[in-house]
Amino acid sequence: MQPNAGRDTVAATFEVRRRQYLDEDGNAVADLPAAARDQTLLRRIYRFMSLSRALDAKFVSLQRTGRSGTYAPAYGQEAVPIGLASAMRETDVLVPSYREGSAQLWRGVEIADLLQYFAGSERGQAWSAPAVRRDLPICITVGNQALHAAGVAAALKYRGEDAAAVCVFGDGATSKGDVYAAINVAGAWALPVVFVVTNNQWAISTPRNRQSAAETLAQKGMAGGIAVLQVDGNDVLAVHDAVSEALARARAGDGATFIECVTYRLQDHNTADDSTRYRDPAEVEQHRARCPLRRLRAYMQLSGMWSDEEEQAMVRQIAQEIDGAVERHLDAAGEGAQAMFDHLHAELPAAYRGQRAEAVRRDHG
Amino acid sequence: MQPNAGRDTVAATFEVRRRQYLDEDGNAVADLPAAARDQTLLRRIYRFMSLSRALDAKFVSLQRTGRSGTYAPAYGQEAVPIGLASAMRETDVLVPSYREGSAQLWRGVEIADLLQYFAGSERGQAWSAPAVRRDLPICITVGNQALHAAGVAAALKYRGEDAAAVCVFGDGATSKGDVYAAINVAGAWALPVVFVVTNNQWAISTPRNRQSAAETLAQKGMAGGIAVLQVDGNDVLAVHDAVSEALARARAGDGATFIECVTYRLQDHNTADDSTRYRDPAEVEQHRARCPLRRLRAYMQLSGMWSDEEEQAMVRQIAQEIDGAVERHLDAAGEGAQAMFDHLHAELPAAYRGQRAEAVRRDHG
Amino acid sequence: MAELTLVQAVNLALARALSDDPDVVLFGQDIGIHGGVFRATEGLYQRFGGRRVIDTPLDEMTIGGLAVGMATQGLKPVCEIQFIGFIYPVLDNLANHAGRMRTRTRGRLSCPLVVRTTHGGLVRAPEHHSDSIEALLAHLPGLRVVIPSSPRQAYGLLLAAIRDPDPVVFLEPTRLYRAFREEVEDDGRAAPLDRCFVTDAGSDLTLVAWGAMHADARAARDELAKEGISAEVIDVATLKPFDADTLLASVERTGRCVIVHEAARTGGFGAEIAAILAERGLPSLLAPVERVTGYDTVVPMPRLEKAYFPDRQRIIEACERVMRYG
Amino acid sequence: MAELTLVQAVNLALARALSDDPDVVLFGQDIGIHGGVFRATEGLYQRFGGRRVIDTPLDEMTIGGLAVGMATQGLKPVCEIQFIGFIYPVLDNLANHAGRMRTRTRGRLSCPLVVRTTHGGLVRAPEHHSDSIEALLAHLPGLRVVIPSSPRQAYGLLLAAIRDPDPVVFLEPTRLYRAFREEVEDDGRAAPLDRCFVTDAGSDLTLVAWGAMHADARAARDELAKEGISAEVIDVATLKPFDADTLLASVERTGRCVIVHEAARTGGFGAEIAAILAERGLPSLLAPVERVTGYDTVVPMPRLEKAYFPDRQRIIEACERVMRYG
Ligand SMILES: Cc1ncc(C[n+]2csc(CCOP(=O)(O)OP(=O)(O)O)c2C)c(N)n1
Ligand SMILES: Cc1ncc(C[n+]2csc(CCOP(=O)(O)OP(=O)(O)O)c2C)c(N)n1
Ligand SMILES: [Mg+2]
Ligand SMILES: [Mg+2]
Repeated sequence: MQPNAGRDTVAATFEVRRRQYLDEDGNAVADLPAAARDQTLLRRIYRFMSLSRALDAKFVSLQRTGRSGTYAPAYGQEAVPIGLASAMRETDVLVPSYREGSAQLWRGVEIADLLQYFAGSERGQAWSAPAVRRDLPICITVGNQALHAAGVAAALKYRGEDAAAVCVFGDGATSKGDVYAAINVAGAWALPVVFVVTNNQWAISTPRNRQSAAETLAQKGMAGGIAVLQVDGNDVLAVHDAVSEALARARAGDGATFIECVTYRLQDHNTADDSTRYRDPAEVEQHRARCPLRRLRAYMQLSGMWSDEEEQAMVRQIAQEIDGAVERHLDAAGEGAQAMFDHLHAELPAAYRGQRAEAVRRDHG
Repeated sequence: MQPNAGRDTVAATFEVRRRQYLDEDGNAVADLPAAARDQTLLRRIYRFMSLSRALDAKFVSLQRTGRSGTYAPAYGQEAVPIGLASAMRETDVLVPSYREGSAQLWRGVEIADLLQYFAGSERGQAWSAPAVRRDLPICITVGNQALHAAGVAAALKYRGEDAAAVCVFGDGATSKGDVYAAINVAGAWALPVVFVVTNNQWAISTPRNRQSAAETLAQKGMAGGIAVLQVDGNDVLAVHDAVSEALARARAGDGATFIECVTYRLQDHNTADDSTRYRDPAEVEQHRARCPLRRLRAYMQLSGMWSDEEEQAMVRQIAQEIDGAVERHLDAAGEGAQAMFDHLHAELPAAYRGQRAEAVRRDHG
Repeated sequence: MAELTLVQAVNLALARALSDDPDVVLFGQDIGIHGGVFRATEGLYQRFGGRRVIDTPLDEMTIGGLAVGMATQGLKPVCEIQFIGFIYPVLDNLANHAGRMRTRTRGRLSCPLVVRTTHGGLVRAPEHHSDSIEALLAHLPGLRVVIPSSPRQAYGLLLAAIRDPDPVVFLEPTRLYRAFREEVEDDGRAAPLDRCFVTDAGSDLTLVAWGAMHADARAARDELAKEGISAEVIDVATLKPFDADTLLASVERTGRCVIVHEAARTGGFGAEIAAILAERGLPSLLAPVERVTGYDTVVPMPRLEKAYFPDRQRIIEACERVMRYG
Repeated sequence: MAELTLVQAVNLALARALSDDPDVVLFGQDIGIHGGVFRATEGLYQRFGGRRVIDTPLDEMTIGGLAVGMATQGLKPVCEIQFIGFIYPVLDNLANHAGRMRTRTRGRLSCPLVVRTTHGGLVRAPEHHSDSIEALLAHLPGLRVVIPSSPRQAYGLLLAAIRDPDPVVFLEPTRLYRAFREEVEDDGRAAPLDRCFVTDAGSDLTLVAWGAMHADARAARDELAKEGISAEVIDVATLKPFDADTLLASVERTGRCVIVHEAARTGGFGAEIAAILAERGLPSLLAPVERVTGYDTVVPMPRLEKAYFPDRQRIIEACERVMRYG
């Protein structure tokens, strides 16, 4: 409403702050956090961002050649999943969407698992590494995971664990009632959860501006009275730092945070999509310069943490790792039909035994 | 997050403004709007607020004596429904919850209709007066009406009508995903809709503070980038003025507004409720002094628009009106069993004719 | 041993579960200090505290989503949806997550949650408060759907539902909440899930019902007995997974079957039961199966609700038709 | 006349409806400039503009709620849910409002809306993209549930659904979107709702199917013919309200019935059809009814999906069993 000095008073004021450390060329634009000097950390971060990019290319090519299913690449937005994964502890719980395979790898999921999953098998989510044992699986239904994360956080809090949940979803997901509901209950119950929006500007063909008239997505957190922040989502230092800080607050009992990471989806939505139908290639070109890998590498090279030789070695290594995994695991034998029944319930109810027998008979028939 | 001058910049700022014209004793606390001098309007407003209160008492007593069903009184919050109804034009569309009977009466629903409805008959919503013909019926499912209102507004906009939708719901409803979704699409599509929250501090036994950590409910509108305002919900001048202004903006194509009216539920949630189980009677007592009828009457008497004699005459008149309606309509003959089938579809599909025949046979048997 | 109403038996089972298992957490709208609009959780907040008996914000989707998230971490959320008409926003989580989490992760995670809500009508309630959508729930893979017909069953089945390692929807017949009392021993003994109960033996026909309709079926049986018709009554109790063996064994003996439910006819769970008979009971059937059900209309508001729901008389007439057949 | 795929026929009907009736409005996710993930709305945004073909925010509840609100004001919203697995949040509005608005206001307001979404599996899609929950929808009062089995039916039935003065859920078999072509004339002629179609006459048994399974049923019929078994095939088309007369007349002639659907067995719509036979077709039945269905499990991800869904072979075996009976 129009402010009117004669009658209205101010009941409350708010602001959305924005965080960025590095510019596109890797130069500092603010005082750098300690993590910026942690060479071991940064090298690992850079390696996983590079792995993500290489694996994306592999999955797209496997899909094109009929050897894997629909796949949604994270090309151009690698700083978000790796920034947040690198900020988490083992004991924290990751609640992802479908574009955070690299975060899952960081935490202990294996390339083989992703290969299984995207080739169409649930087995790809039966992870056993300590950090991922209780992580939630990929969530295909956009936004549902936000309330799951609130529930996970409620469980962590209930048990008094020194841990928090990290939930990831896209700009499109912020339109979902689930996401708002999760923000709201996370505020009302002061839950240890960090919501991270990967604002890559597009939800399939729908641009960010058609999702919402909100000036920032970060401000959606205000609706539930939780802390909010906007971050340059192509600056992995900023993402890592913001999520670290939010996690520390969450673990300390200071409640939830909503972080908008502003990035850009440089490729098609997924392998079934053709984005030239709905967006201007010129727009995409503009964003290429903001590449998060390029930015981190530039910073590391400027600070003497990385060299062209190391780059070449790493690229070779990653290619080998991926190719090896593909060879070993992509064509792993499928499960038998009884697998449909194995985990329907803890124990198969008698009522379904006949159906299982039929399925198994047909399978071998 | 903690502001940090060394690194964060400000991406956006917001404020929630608050509007109030009269204090509890009817004295102006700000420059009064033109409506404050419109005697005809104020007398009508006061009459309908008084009618609301009398009718509440009647419905509660009818329920207690088994002559009517569950009823939710608006006692103490009359300024909200009458404030908003009086701001609407005939051509605007009201999308209520279940506590705005008085707003419906203002617009042309008859006491007889409410009697039918609360005695348990759908007939009570077959309104025909011009202003209410396309108003939405009572919405029992908390919050669903918010998206209906957005849809109504989309239809008004689609047809280029010079009209808007006004949607009412409670503080509890603001937790619903529907309400957020409605705010969001109202913003994204710049819909001509005014959302009015009757923040009466309680959702059955759940206090406002347990619904949300948001400092104000008004700020929920920010999540969708629409205009927001907080209003003293016991000051009918403020409600009327805020809704009038929001409607003018909506009709002019300037989009949606979210208005929080701060009031208090002085009685039980409904006739099935016993609020002494969960709230301190002392809290209730504190709020009695803020009575919206008392405040308006005081203002009108101070400005010479109302007298004790007029009050007495009005009270008598209202009692007669209500008693007459009760006598004439409460025991109106019920519908036959075929009524279940009459409006299931525009025309009863052949598949259900046998069922209708059975129901009718049993009805007469 | 105490004489309890059904809602008191629910309360007793909840208290027992909270005492027995520190992983059990209750939440829902107004279930805390208020004790729930039907008093199902009365006194539990006072006894077990706000950490374990929690009021939620007013959003059913929130309740469903929280339950899934909590359950994946090994808690046993038992949540209340105030009335069944408000359960639709929970279906997304029940269908897409609760029933699938174990399959999706090949057993790594599971969803041991219970969603409690009301069932059925004839309580003169406002719109949306009288629905019966057990058939929707029973079609969703990975869920159990349970509905008690008496205080004792409520106690035993609810304990079983809470202890079950997988998601259960537990439907409580509103009309029975205070309809009658039964001795219920707080012995912590769960009733068996996944089976139907023959509550009254008979030889001429099989009457199948659940929830509040079970009492109407028994009342009809008493009347029919006066006409010399001996009806066997089955209380379905667990609708999904459905115990076809008990049904088929009964109809093999009686040769006739009448199924009663409050829900709308088309696609009600009675259809599944009749279908099982058409598939596996055909040789036994001496007469057509009959379904006595709500109509395929909206459940009317109170003034017409009696015309909508099956009652003893409609059940008796169906039984008589079935007996007259052939 | 053009040879069209099913998705092209849907597109043609949408274009026709938009041309014919200024009250028709299309909305959904990515249906505008993109033309929908299946291209069902391809070119419509370009032809009819952003006022009539509208991208929504990414929230299915929003789509359902908007549709109800718009429909009460006399518009004819035709909205798309991108995949059926995302329809659950729409059920609240379908069950509690769309199907009830006319009854609730005694005819003052109505809800002439259409919800279009996909149906069924076998397209190697991710989780949630292969469900078939027509039975849930068909249990809700006040709704029509329609599913075409061919491009021509898609054109005619969709026009009928849009013109119908009440809410219709229109399920489009994903597997058929581009499976085959048929001549479809853009004559603006609606196909009749509320009836089943005998697509292939036969004398030995009745095969009932809908959506993509109709083609499998016909393929089974061709095989069975080689064995000398003459199967009559019924395409259900409108599941609700269900045309029992066509079914009963067929089974009266054939004496045997096999029902095929992709959805899980328990509480699938096949149960309703079998129940109708148990009630009203018993004297005709020479053999038990059989249902050939998806299992009561979660629909598996692509590597196992073939093991889940009925196929020609399973249909043939059921028919053979039914023919061998007695
Ligand atoms: C509830 C739901 N609705 C629709 C879809 C189909 N869909 C898959 S991804 C997607 C867009 C998501 O956009 P966004 O949230 O921005 O995430 P991004 O894909 O950009 O990472 C849509 C509509 C879905 N998976 N779930
Ligand atoms: C979706 C839904 N959930 C639960 C209920 C039960 N219920 C009826 S009124 C109410 C509280 C509503 O509180 P609020 O929105 O503050 O409105 P108020 O009653 O205070 O006017 C609840 C929980 C309902 N009617 N609809
Ligand atoms: Mg996106
Ligand atoms: Mg309230």
